[in-house]
Amino acid sequence: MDDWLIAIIKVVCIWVWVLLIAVVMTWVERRGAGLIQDRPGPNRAGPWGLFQPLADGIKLFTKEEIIPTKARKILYILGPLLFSLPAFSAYAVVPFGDKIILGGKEIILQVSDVNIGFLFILAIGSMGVYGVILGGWGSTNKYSILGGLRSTAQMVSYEVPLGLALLAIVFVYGTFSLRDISLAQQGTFLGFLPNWGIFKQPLGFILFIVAAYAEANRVPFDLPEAESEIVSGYHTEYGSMRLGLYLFGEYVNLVTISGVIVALYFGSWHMPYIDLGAYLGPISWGIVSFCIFFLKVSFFLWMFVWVRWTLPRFRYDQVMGLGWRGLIPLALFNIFITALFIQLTV
Amino acid sequence: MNQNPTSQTSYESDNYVTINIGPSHPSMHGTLRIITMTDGETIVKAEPDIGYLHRGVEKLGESLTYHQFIPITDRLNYCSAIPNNVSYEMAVEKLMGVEVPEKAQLIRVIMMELARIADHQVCIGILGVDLGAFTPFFYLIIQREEIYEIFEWFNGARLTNTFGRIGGVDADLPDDFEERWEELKPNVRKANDETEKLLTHNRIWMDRTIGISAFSAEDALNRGFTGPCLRACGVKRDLRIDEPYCMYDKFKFEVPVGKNGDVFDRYIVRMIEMEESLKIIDQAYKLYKEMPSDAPLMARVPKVIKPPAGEVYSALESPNGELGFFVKSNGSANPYRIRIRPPCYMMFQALPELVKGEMVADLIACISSLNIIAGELDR
Amino acid sequence: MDLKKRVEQYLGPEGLVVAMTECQGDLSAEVPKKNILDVMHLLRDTPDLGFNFLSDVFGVDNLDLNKPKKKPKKKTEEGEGAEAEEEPKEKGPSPPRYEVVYLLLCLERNERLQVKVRVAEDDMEVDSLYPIWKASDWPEREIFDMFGIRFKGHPNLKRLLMWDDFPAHPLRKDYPLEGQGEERHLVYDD
Amino acid sequence: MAKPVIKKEYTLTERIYLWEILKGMKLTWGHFWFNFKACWRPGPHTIPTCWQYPEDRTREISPIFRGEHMLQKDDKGREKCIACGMCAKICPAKCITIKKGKRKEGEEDKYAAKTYPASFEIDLLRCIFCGFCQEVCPKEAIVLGQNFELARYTKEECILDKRKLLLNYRKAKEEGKLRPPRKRVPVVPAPPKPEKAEGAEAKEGKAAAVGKAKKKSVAKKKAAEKVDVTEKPESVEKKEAAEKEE
Repeated sequence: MDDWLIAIIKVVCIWVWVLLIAVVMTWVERRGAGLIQDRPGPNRAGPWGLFQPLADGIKLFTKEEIIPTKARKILYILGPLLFSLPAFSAYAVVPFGDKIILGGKEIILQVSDVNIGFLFILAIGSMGVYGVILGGWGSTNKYSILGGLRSTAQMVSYEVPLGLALLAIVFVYGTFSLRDISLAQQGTFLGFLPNWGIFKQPLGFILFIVAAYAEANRVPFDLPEAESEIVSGYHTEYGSMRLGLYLFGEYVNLVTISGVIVALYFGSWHMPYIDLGAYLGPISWGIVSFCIFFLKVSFFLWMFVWVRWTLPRFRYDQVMGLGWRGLIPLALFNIFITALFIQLTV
Repeated sequence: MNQNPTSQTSYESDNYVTINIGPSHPSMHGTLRIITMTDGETIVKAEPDIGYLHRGVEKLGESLTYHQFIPITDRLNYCSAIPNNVSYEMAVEKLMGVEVPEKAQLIRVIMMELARIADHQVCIGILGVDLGAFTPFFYLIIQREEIYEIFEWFNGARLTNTFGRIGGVDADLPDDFEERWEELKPNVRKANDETEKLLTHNRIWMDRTIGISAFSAEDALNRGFTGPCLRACGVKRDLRIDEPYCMYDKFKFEVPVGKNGDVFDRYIVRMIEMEESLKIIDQAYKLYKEMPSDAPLMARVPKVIKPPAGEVYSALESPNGELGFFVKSNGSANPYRIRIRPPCYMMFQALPELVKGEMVADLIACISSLNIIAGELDR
Repeated sequence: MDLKKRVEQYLGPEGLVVAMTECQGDLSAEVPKKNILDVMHLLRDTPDLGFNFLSDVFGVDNLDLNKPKKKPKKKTEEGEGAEAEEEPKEKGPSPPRYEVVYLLLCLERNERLQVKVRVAEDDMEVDSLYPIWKASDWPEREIFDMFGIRFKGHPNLKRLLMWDDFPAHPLRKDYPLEGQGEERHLVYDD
Repeated sequence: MAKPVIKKEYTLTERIYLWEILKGMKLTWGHFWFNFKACWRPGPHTIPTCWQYPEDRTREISPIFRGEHMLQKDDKGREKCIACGMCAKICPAKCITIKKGKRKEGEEDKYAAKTYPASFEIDLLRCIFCGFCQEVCPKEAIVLGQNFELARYTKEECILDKRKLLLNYRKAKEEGKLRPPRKRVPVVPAPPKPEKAEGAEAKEGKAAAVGKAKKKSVAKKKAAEKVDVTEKPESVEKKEAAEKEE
């Protein structure tokens, strides 16, 4: 087998897989919301309402595409594409398992192990903001513009604490590659803790997760689409599959962010205390590692839902205040402490 | 304030954006419309525009008989129809000089307090939804459904109750009222508790509500505020205590008073009022049980009501504030003029002052906390 | 001292009160139209009266009341079926057609007072209370909307509930209940 | 007595966001877990607070619910309605129209009284379900049943004629969902002028003001007793109602 063929298979598989998770997430979100709020949630289409996303998809596909008369057409059409493409491509550097050996060939379970994985995620992640601002601007709707502006300001602001939190991780592990960091989290830390990033970077983890929620426009940072204030934010004027792309892109973003959190802070595919890889064959370990990784990711996906239905929403200026006055100093402090610690111990 | 907030000036400006919020907008309660001029997200000027739900209730009343108007009052504040009914009935009874039997008054008290709880639950729930916290709304609304269940078993309707008749009430409490009430009481407390846990001490919630659209007591009185919003400003005024009607002077309850008159105070005042309402119902039900089972529920009123010519104003403390009916009679079977004084009408006109300098998101919080019901606003 | 005497004591000497009536404990004082602002100032600022809260302002159309009492139950049926028979001006000076009623409240003593102003059809202008109580902002606009009474000194006197170019005043007694077929034409630019 | 409710100083736990957020998440998790377990219960009614409406009809509807109207028959299967027109008169929405018919010889088993409604129409599109019609009805002929499913395809279907109203009655009777007989609301006894029996007699229809819950003779007698003289004898009112109909 050629390397490029393997690469293509991996890309397709992971693409489908991420898509599938995102689809199921739309169901989980609504079902979870229902259960949290003492009601069943969607339970009509299929068993437990599992086909609900399918029904939604069909609905979105078959709806008439409407472009508002006064919209700036090119930007309007470009918006959702520019939003969903980076969302899909960002997962390329996130691992989803250890490695699998097929026909004597070692295949790492990651689309590409770039040695600047972090930078790729940060760079591609911030591309998404173009889709939002273009969609908001192109709609020629005041609510959309407000939503787009809110989103831009918020994403730009929270890139900084996100990057700073990641920087501390780089200090600890000395590499930019997510795979290397994952590998480094095997074993134990201080003798009794799993050797996970969260125990080495507890503050960094909190900073990262808060900034990640803000980047993903999730509650409590969902002001770009705060429906009680600005109707639907940047996608007020969108309908049919264009709206679908926006909504979809968000869920794909969630999958990526959860993957990054697991890879960096929660020991990737490692079980705590047990090194399963030593007991299992190469193929079975590949599958098991994938499952472990996926389970961890699902927990964080569920966290997104759980938090969403618990918290109220920030106000625009409070989000900015929290970002610039709260998170960035804390992140700097975190870097300082980490650097000091490394300097003292090494 | 030398600059009048509602005066019509041009909305065109290079520096400001004019945003038209409503009449169909996810968080406009009913059909309100607010034209805001914003500097970024800060509101420079807001002008409410009402009348989208105007149904000419006052005009309609002039063509109906006194009794036929009762169902129309249901449709004023549809979140709590019962105080509307009772307020109107009280006005006509005052005009006729009819004394309502005590047992009927107790039933009215019980039902009105239940309606007050239901209204506050909706108000707080919606306030949460408008600020992004969806879940408390559902916890509260489930208990409201239980309250509506009591209404349903009382006289057959859940929302538009058409409660009471001129001179009394139309039905006795259902036999299983006590059972339902004992079941409901802890559940309401639990739902309120959970709401408090989710919201009150949450920093996000506090940031969003404390100090938002604060109003001084002086301004509030000048603007004609009543009810929880006035009490949140620090004025202890409650018609149930100040001008007791329906035997309210026999119950012991406290009137919560706020300090700043901001959204948070209104929220807390409403929270405490629910608890007090529960206490009132307990006391009223105790008194009710002491009455003989065949005690009269209706005063002797003629079948066709023709009050003597005259005009009276009678008000009660609805969940939202002073809800008054002015009824003028010319001696015929139709009221000559009915004027409704809805509580949120007076509060909504202060909106330009309330939200000036706040942000768009605060405008939404402010409207929710005032509990604007378009049905009674536009009549 | 009961309220009626107090009101008479303070308002009477200046001739500021025309008549006082009482109905089921509701006291109402009719005051001359031109003095309404003075009266309100007096009512609010005199410590013995202290009516510091404006509860409501509304209008009443007395067209049917002023009619000769031949057929007292003429409009019991279909609201304003009487619209057809336009009442011509009665011989003799008929009393002013409209009333504006102010509901005042004294928060300290929990006393209520209705203050009435009669407005004749040929002089439909009353002083606005906006400088004293801002609560009168919308109610006055509504009276203008529903009865056509203008308020002098109101900063923003335009229609409140009906749309701006609505041609009639709906709460007048001679306006039919079903309306006159007014339609609102919304004009959108381009 | 005023309660101080304000606590504006943020405490430390409030300051740091996370503590209260975690507490809130614990609460929502409790709800989630409870309902998650309830999900697995058999039957459509799984989560206690929700009824899966079209399938699950176990929710008990109040027997006095004000739903779709019906015209009742008496024990012998005769129509109770006497077409007096009281319901049409009291209706605030003016949604009832009645045409009176005179009972002919040989129809005694069909109609209970000498007059009967030749046509009886209720416009559901206008009806506001206030229940006044059933309160004034002297014979308890028209009542509001428990049916709340009022959606129809055409406007014509929304006008209930006599056949549909009687059909509603038959359906309700088969399902055992008839409205229980009206409870009398006790009225303040008349001032002691006449020394006739009051206790039992003074009980009047649900709403004494509008209701005519009595047999005609009693109502007339009482009307004579009343202090408030504005009331007309029932027959007069009935005549008026009939006239109005024309």
